[in-house]
Amino acid sequence: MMNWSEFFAMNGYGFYVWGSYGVAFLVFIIEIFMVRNRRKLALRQLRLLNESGEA
Amino acid sequence: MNKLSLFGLLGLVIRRDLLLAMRRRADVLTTLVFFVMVVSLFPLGVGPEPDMLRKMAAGVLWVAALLASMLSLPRMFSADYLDGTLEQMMLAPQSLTMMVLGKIIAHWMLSGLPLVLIAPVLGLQFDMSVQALWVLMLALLLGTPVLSMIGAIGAALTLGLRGGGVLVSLLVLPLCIPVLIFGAGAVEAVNSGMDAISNLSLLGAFLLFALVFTPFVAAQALKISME
Amino acid sequence: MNKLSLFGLLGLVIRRDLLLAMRRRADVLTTLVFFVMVVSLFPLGVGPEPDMLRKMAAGVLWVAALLASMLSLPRMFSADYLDGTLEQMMLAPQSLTMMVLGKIIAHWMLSGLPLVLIAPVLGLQFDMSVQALWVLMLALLLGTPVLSMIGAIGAALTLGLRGGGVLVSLLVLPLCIPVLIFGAGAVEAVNSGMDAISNLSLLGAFLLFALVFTPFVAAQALKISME
Amino acid sequence: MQQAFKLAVVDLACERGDLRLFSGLSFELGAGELMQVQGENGSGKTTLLRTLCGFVQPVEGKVLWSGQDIAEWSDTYHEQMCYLGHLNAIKDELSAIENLQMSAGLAGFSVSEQDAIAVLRRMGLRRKEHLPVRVLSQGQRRRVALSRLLVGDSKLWILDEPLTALDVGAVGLMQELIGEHLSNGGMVIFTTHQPLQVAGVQTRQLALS
Amino acid sequence: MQQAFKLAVVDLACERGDLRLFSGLSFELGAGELMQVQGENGSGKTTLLRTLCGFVQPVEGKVLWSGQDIAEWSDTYHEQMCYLGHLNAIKDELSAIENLQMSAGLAGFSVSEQDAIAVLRRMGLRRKEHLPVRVLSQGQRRRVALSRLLVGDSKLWILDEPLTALDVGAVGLMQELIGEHLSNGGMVIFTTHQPLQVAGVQTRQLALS
Amino acid sequence: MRLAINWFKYSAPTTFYGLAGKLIPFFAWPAAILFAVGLYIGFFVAPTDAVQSEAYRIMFIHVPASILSMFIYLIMAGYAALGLIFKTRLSSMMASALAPTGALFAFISLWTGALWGKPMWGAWWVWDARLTSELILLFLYLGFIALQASIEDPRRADRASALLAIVGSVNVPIIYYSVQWWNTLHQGSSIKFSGTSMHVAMQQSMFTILVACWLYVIAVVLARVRSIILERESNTQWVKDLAETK
Ligand code: HEM
Ligand SMILES: Nc1ncnc2c1ncn2[C@@H]1O[C@H](COP(=O)(O)OP(=O)(O)OP(=O)(O)O)[C@@H](O)[C@H]1O
Ligand SMILES: Nc1ncnc2c1ncn2[C@@H]1O[C@H](COP(=O)(O)OP(=O)(O)OP(=O)(O)O)[C@@H](O)[C@H]1O
Ligand SMILES: [Mg+2]
Ligand SMILES: [Mg+2]
Repeated sequence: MMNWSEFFAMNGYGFYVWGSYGVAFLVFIIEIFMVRNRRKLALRQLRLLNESGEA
Repeated sequence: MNKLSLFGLLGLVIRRDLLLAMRRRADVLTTLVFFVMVVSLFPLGVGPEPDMLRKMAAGVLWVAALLASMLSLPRMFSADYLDGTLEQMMLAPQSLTMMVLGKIIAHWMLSGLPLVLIAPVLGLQFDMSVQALWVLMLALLLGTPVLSMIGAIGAALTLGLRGGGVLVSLLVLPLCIPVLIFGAGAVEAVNSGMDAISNLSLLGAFLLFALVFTPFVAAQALKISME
Repeated sequence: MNKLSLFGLLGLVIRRDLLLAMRRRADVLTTLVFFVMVVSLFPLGVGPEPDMLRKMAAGVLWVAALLASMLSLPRMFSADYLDGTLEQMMLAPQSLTMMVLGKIIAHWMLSGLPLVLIAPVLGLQFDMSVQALWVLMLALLLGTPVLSMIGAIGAALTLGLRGGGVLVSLLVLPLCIPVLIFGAGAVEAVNSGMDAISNLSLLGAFLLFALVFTPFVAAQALKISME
Repeated sequence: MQQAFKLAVVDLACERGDLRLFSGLSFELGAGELMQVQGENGSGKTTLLRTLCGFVQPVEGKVLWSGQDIAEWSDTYHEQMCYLGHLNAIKDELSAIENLQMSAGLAGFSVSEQDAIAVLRRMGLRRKEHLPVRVLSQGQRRRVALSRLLVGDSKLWILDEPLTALDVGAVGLMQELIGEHLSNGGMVIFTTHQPLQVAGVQTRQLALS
Repeated sequence: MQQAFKLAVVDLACERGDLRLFSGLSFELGAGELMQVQGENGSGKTTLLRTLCGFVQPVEGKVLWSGQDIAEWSDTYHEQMCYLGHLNAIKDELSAIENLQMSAGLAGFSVSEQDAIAVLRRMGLRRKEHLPVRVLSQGQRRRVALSRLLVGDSKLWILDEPLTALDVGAVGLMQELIGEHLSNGGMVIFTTHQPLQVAGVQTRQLALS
Repeated sequence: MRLAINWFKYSAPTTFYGLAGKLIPFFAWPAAILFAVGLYIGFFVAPTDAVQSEAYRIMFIHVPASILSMFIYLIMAGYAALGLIFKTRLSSMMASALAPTGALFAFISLWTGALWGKPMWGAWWVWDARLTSELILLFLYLGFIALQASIEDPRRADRASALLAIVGSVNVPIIYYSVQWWNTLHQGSSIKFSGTSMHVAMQQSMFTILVACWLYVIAVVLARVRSIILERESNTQWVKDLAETK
């Protein structure tokens, strides 16, 4: 088996490799979060409209 | 009451825009002064070494020309839009494309041509060689109309929008990059002892290409914006 | 219904402008993108040699910051002017100067601060040293508020005038030149192994001076424009 | 020409933003007819007129001119109509004559200076012909805009609030001009919040709820 | 307080451009009084109201508030007056509540959310309080602007065409509000092209030629 | 189960909304799994590169992101053109749903490229043709998004930004070649990726992640287009009748 700290060090390139993957997946997660949030906002707006429309 | 030909219309639109600009005065000068100012700011920001200045001269002049032509873009259609003349233009049985071409030509004569003429003077400030100055003028002469044409599309798309000025630059600047590269490239080529023909003929090709397509696209953009 | 203190008012104006900007979104980003774009245009014009780019980096970044902050100026008061809010501000028993200060701070937070934060990234593109990057950030941090403040006077004077965009640049650019010179000078000083303290402290002095006088002058300019 | 000029609106529906302004609107307008569009503020009058001009694309239905859809045959249509909107479409920097010549030019024909002066005098602008429009009063500016109707030979006039800013005399003149136009076989569709009567012509009403 | 609130205009003259709009204008307005400014378009009504606010400097004469020239004592004056112009001074992006709170804040005092909601409901904007003003109709937007009169405790209301875009119900409400304001010792000066009557109060007329 | 699907039916937002909702999991889960598989191969199976040591592993995310950023622009422009020409609302909505994701991949390409460049070239950034055109591509995305954000009326926003996307897609090749030419005029491209012949595992990893990225893009875009449909059609009855909005 390999040594984990060696694995994370990436032979001295750890910062670059993990910086790449970290930011890439962080950005994916942020996007997923933003898409969720947009849906939530749209639904809230619709609910508001429905309420004010029924009045 | 006799009908106008298509070229009569083109002439009318150009004459009209020039007349309006003359009555307004300040508009004509400001683009020019902005250009001179941006170019002169550089030595202040970068420092006075002549070698470096000579090397960057063409690039700086081209970027300044790009920015100056960008800055005057929002005015291309907005006055006509605000006072309703643009509506009337769109109702004209004549081709809107032709009118847009007329407005583009007028815009170039007011914001591009003065730059072409003043550029050699500024080039001298940067200690450019005479041959390079000629190529610079020629490149600007071929390139600035393309900037006006691509700019017309951006101006038409952002008509009446909030924050128009910065937005139009955002849309148009990336599209203008080839002109910048080949325009500055022509001068660099001369400086490094090569021949500027290939750059200049590419600029000429852009010009022809833009001349054929952009007025039509800008007219479509105007139609979209007027809805 | 309790009265607001003078600083409460300042906070309110800042919060209000930031809130409006957040609701509009695009406005905030466009200045930033414009800045990034102008900076990226230069290498395209001048050529990719790292040595030369490194030398001109500070100048280019400062000129771009100046232009970006200039382009967003017309928006500082014009929305409030067009919808009548500015009239109401002038009727407030509170000090108009304080409100103008609030608007200046908000403008800086939206158009200056992002530039300060992104500048190091662009500096890296020009291969600047880490130490130079720090000084660049510090200089921008001291200098961009001065640009917003001087700009506020220009924006107030040209309120509601035709061709505002170019006009305001004409008025404001010459006044901003000292900031440009000392701002770019600070970075050059570091690059040539000297010490940037004197440049930075001059910028600091400008900032203090501008902070004391410009809000008042801009408020007066607003009063003149509103007549 | 085998077919007389006629404006026909078939089952028209318009939306602005999220709002359905009107739908199922149909009417015909023939030579010599006058139609007033009525409705409260925001009911869609301006939108209707702009749809008739082709600025606004209707979501349903179509507008026909002499039996042809204006979306496809816009050139002949635009040659035969004249639109006057909320905005005057005049340039502050130019004189009344120059303005008139320019707007005629943009519409595709040229007008001599004498003709322009004659038309402007008819509109009550004697002695103002050479002044820059900037110094004219609001009503006089509107008159300059209206004089565009008198050069050219459009069949269909589309007028959005033509009486704005006009004084009593000018309103009378407009009624007279519309009467003449109708008796020459023209047709007019307009909106206004003021009363407008043309002698000898029955005004058709179109109400938008 | 030794002196009651009173607005006094002494020998006022105003010019715009080259044009002398009015001169030698004098009047006084005391507590509980209502004044309408009349005149054709362009006769100078808006100019007069803006002079009263201090936006426009008169070429002759002065405006006094409680005996003090407003050009010199503007702070106390501005604290005690409220101006509503042609423009609504509301932000499309904000909700009605936020708009009301912001404009109160700019006038120098803070308003709680409950108070804001109460005022907006009084103005007939129930259920619209949280929507961005952009989606409201023209009349509703005007109501948001007018609700500014009800927060704060200004003595003098200066209203330029307050009834623009309002429907019949809202006009009635405005008459009621003005009546209340007058009976609390306030004073109102306004322009309008529509009829506006307040029960039990005689409207003073000021005609500009 | 009926095999002949009525495609026209699904080009209407009404039916597409429900369809998209059902499809999302079928793309999202495989995306997650393929990411995991691809990363496993990339980090544990693929051997260390002789020239670049471990840094080359950035490639597994960098290359897919670069490729996608360019493809998404083309797809976006295609949808926008469809919407402009045939006035199909859904196409325009798809275009505006694709733009943020495209910009995001352009950003990832730039970011990972920069982090790769520092150890390989000693500089975070060089003004190389490919890098510069990727940067310009990001600007084109941002312009599209900014234009759409600043137009209130969604129909006008769709049409205006469609025109921009089309003009942009004509310009992209011009920009690409001009930048390349600009660069090579001055100096031979001294900086090139030392193309060691790729190990099979490297290819597998990169390909797996590429597919995963595609699936991710589809899932995210479908989710976003659902929100856009809700926003745009908020006044229609079918949206009001949706269970979610109650
Ligand atoms: C900010 C910096 C960078 C940017 C913007 C960038 C951009 C791109 C783009 C757009 C592509 C796709 C090209 C295509 O599919 O035709 C690509 C592919 C690639 N890049 Fe980068 N890159 C950067 C840095 C680097 C670095 C530093 C390396 C390695 C030392 C590298 C190695 C590669 C490789 C191996 C490919 C795929 C192979 C190929 O298509 O030729 N890139 N990059
Ligand atoms: N871009 C838009 N987005 C949303 N709503 C809009 C848009 N443009 C117009 N509207 C709405 O459409 C309606 C119709 O406007 P229109 O100008 O046709 O009214 P009108 O009958 O001419 O009114 P007026 O008598 O005031 O001139 C208004 O309620 C307006 O708020
Ligand atoms: N800056 C200026 N230069 C020249 N003339 C001006 C200027 N500003 C206003 N005027 C003129 O002053 C006159 C008075 O305008 P004002 O707005 O006060 O009229 P009003 O009575 O309010 O009209 P309305 O009923 O249309 O609101 C107008 O004839 C206008 O043309
Ligand atoms: Mg209307
Ligand atoms: Mg008025």
